[in-house]
Amino acid sequence: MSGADIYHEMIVDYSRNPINYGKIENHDVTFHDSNPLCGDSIDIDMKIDDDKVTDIKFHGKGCAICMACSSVLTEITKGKSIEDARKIEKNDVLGELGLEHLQAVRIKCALLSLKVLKSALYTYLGNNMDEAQDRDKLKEEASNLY
Amino acid sequence: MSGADIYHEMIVDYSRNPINYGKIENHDVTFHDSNPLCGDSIDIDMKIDDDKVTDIKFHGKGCAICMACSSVLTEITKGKSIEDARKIEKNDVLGELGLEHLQAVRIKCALLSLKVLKSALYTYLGNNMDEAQDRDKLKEEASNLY
Amino acid sequence: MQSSESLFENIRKDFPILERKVRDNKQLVYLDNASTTQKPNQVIDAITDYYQNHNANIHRAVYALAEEATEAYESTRDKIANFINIKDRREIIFVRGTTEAINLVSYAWGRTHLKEGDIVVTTEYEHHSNIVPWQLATQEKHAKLEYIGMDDNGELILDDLDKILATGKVKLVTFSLMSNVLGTITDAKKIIDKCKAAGVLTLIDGAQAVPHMKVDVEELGCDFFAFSGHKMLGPTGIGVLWVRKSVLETMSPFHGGGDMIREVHKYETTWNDLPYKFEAGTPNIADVVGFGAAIDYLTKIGMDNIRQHEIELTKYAIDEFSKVKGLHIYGTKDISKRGGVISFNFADVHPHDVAQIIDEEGIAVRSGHHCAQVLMERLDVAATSRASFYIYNTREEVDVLINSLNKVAKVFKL
Amino acid sequence: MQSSESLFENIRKDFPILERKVRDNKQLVYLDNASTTQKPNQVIDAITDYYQNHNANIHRAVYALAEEATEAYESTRDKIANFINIKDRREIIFVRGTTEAINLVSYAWGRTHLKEGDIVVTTEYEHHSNIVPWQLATQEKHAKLEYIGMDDNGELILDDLDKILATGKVKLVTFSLMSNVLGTITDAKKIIDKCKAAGVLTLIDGAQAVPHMKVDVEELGCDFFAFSGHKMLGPTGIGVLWVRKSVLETMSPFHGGGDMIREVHKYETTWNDLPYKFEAGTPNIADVVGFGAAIDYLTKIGMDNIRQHEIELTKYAIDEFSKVKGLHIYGTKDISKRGGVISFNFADVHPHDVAQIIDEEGIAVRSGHHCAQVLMERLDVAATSRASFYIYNTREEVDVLINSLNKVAKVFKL
Ligand SMILES: Cc1ncc(COP(=O)(O)O)c(C=O)c1O
Ligand SMILES: Cc1ncc(COP(=O)(O)O)c(C=O)c1O
Repeated sequence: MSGADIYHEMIVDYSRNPINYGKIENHDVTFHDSNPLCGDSIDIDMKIDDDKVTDIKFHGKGCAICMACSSVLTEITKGKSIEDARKIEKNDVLGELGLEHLQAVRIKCALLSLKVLKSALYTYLGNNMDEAQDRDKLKEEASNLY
Repeated sequence: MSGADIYHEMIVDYSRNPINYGKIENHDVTFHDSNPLCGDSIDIDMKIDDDKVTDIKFHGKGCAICMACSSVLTEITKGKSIEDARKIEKNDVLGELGLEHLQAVRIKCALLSLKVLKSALYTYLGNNMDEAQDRDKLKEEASNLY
Repeated sequence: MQSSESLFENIRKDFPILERKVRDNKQLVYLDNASTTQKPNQVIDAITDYYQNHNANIHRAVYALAEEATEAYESTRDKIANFINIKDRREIIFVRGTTEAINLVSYAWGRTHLKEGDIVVTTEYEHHSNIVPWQLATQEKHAKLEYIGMDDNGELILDDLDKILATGKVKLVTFSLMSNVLGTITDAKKIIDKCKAAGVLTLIDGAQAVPHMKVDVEELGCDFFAFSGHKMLGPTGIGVLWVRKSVLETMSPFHGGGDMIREVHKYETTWNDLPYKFEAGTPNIADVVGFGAAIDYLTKIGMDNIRQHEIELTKYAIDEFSKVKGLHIYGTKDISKRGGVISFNFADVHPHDVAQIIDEEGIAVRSGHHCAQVLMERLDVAATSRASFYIYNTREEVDVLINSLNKVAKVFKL
Repeated sequence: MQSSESLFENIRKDFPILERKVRDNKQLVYLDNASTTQKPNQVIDAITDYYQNHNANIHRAVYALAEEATEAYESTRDKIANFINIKDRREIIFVRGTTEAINLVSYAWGRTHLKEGDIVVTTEYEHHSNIVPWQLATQEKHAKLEYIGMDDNGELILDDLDKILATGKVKLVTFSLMSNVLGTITDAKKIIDKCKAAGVLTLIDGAQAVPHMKVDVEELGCDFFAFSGHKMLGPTGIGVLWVRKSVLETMSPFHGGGDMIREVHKYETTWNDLPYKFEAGTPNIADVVGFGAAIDYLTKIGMDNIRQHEIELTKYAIDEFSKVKGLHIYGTKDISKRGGVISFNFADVHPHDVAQIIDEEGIAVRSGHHCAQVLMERLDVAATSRASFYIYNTREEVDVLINSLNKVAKVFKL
């Protein structure tokens, strides 16, 4: 899958009008990462109450694929328990946008926000030290994403 | 020129019975250098009286070519004034042994002792500081030898 | 000088890859030459011939193949000396590419000579390879890194240099002779004159300049000069560092190992003559030989002809781009001050998306930060798209690029 | 296992250079494989195909060629992981060769972790590339370099290691898995067990071992492993450094530049993921691809078959050498403890003279210190001659070598 096929209506729309775009002033956790290949970068802020993601926003610079995937990911995540948020997989995001067969170099655009989400979650768990084991596992998961 | 042609009688003889082989206890100057490619190394000791090379000996490890050329070189040098010793050129040595057309990698074996001689001369001039300009010129000459 | 047209007509035949069809059977249009260039048969054949007929390790053995291999390897050093006018071949060190060249300087010169409080000066339009090594070296030595700024025309602000030089603490000024993003040709003479007056060394990153115009290192008067073979028709894995002998003699060894030594003892070692002191281990022999063939090829065409060809093509492309609504070109429009590199953005479409859509048409352009994130920050953009030309590119290819933008406009409803 | 004979019969056809005539129209007999090996058509063709059909810079671009080039480049990383049994491909760093690999460790690990008084341990039979980098690093850090001695059989004296480890100051023990002069196969397991018990890291120089026998890095249990492509049918200019991830994560960046960064700002930079943090600049892409083809070729023959072939040839050669009066072979005669490398001296004739005279017969052997001057000192010789075998060598070639010694005897009146 390549070329213009992937640029359907939904992706183009999301790229101009992303959902959950912005910052959360009094977030419980925030994380920043970037794609070394193209310079795209994403921040995710979360409010977490009772081990539940009660609010999530992202901001940063990215291509249409990155923006659309970030929109979809934050939408999926919102309201989930940490436990369930951890289980979000790449195809949950890609499937939503019909991007399962994206070429390797663009996969990184698509999954940057998922990587940031996982990193944000293990940062949160790390700060709330009781689940160090989980934290390492999540860290490994994030680094294995692509 | 290559191969066995160069191994005529004289070279084989010199390699087993080098002339001027040894050390000079109370030398006025000594210099050591080696060939980084094969590990051969040569030391030259000289007695210098009244700006004249009154005695010269070499020692070290080297192939037949290196040993023969060192023998011939020291023989040529002995008795010469510093001025004349400086003027010894590579073909003075190579010609004596019929090695003018030696291949590049062996030239370094043949000329190692000439390089050491030139270095020894500029070291001597350097120690007897009055001819600093000459010294630099000789140094350049030695380093340009091959 | 032959007319540009007749000279360049037949060149494409030497490059088999230009016949490639990509994606949906589209004719390849390769416009990413600032990143790496394609290779003519002459270069590929030289490598093949080396392996089929002469391959051996160099410098140390007496047998026939080793003699041939050494001769082939060393003859490229002479070709380079001739190509960019270097008087002493012993000042030429083979490295993997520009990145290794600059890092070698940052270790073997930088770590030896930089002291606390010293300043190294670079510019806002440098490639990462001329920024990060200096961040690392200055941080380690508690020295400082300063930048020459860039004006909105994409040219360096030399007043900045004057101010920094006035501190009296500058040890090195380093800059690229041509920006890999904007194509700006740096006024090297002026910078070097200022530095010489201040007794400051200069390093030129020639990665983008050497492939595209006549460069005379002797005339430039810098102290270090670096460039890459793969950006000038040569193989990957080979590049050059030139260092003025008087400076080279003050440098510590970098890599330790075979070929760079004179005598190794258990606890002490002495060094080989120049340039070998800085070429440790088995070098990339075959690609040095291939690089020699690339230099022969470029020499035959003539660097002034190449520059002329690219000026014409760039002028044409800039004119055509200017007609596209919403298209923004970065850098100067004064063609005499730029090489054949055009960075652009198209309306609000992210360069990654532009590149992907036109890839479908067979067009290879780069999009991203081009290893110049400091410049991206200065331009206040996340990224740009970049088309960059070489000897085999044509006006027809520029037309294909321009046309492909219609498709982008359609997808993104511009 | 197929019979060695039938397997190796047809191999020579893949190596065009083996048809070469040298000097006075003599058939080439190439016996300098420890220095560099010849390349089969399969490797040469892979490089040609890369340049003719896929060449582009890797990792960063979205267009078709870049995708193909990246895939070709990265697939070699997988082949290497598979070839020497490495579980995590991100631990594999491409370098120019063994020399660069060890220097990378000496800078990025050594300069970060060595402190005053620390000890690095190497051995008396190391190649200069596993001595000089440690002289430089320990001198800079006011640490010490110590040696494991060698017995008269050419084997390491492990008691030396015990004594040095007992100081409690050792940070790293580094050794070659096979000596490039004596062919001795090091008892790596024993060394590594001792080091592990003492909490000391180990580096293996696999330059001579990997081409000639099955190597399992996971099973060895070392922390660093280095080898060169050009000694195992691959192109010049490419090699591998493997570092255990837990150690790799403690290492500072080495070269700064493109591809190794995550984000570059004017005064600070963050690093890319492994292994890219250690691969700055445009890598030697084409030769990585060629190296992949070499690994495929070796895999197809089977490393155990290769070892068997070389054992037979070495045994034959040692037997034949033993019949020559005045000929002295260095190292163990226990064939199970050595690879296909035979160093020798012939009466009082200097090795340089031996090599030159037999070169006239078309024979390529190396003479000199073989970048192992510490070992030469230990053996108390200026130099040796060395014949070293690979998959394409035959008994007939050994016979030519043995016969050629008659000529040496005649010239030197032995
Ligand atoms: C201006 C400039 N400097 C340095 C480099 C780095 O060259 P290489 O990747 O060949 O080391 C490049 C190429 O990307 C460049 O354009
Ligand atoms: C044991 C050993 N280590 C290291 C090296 C150096 O390898 P390279 O020259 O490929 O860097 C060699 C080859 O000469 C070797 O035999």
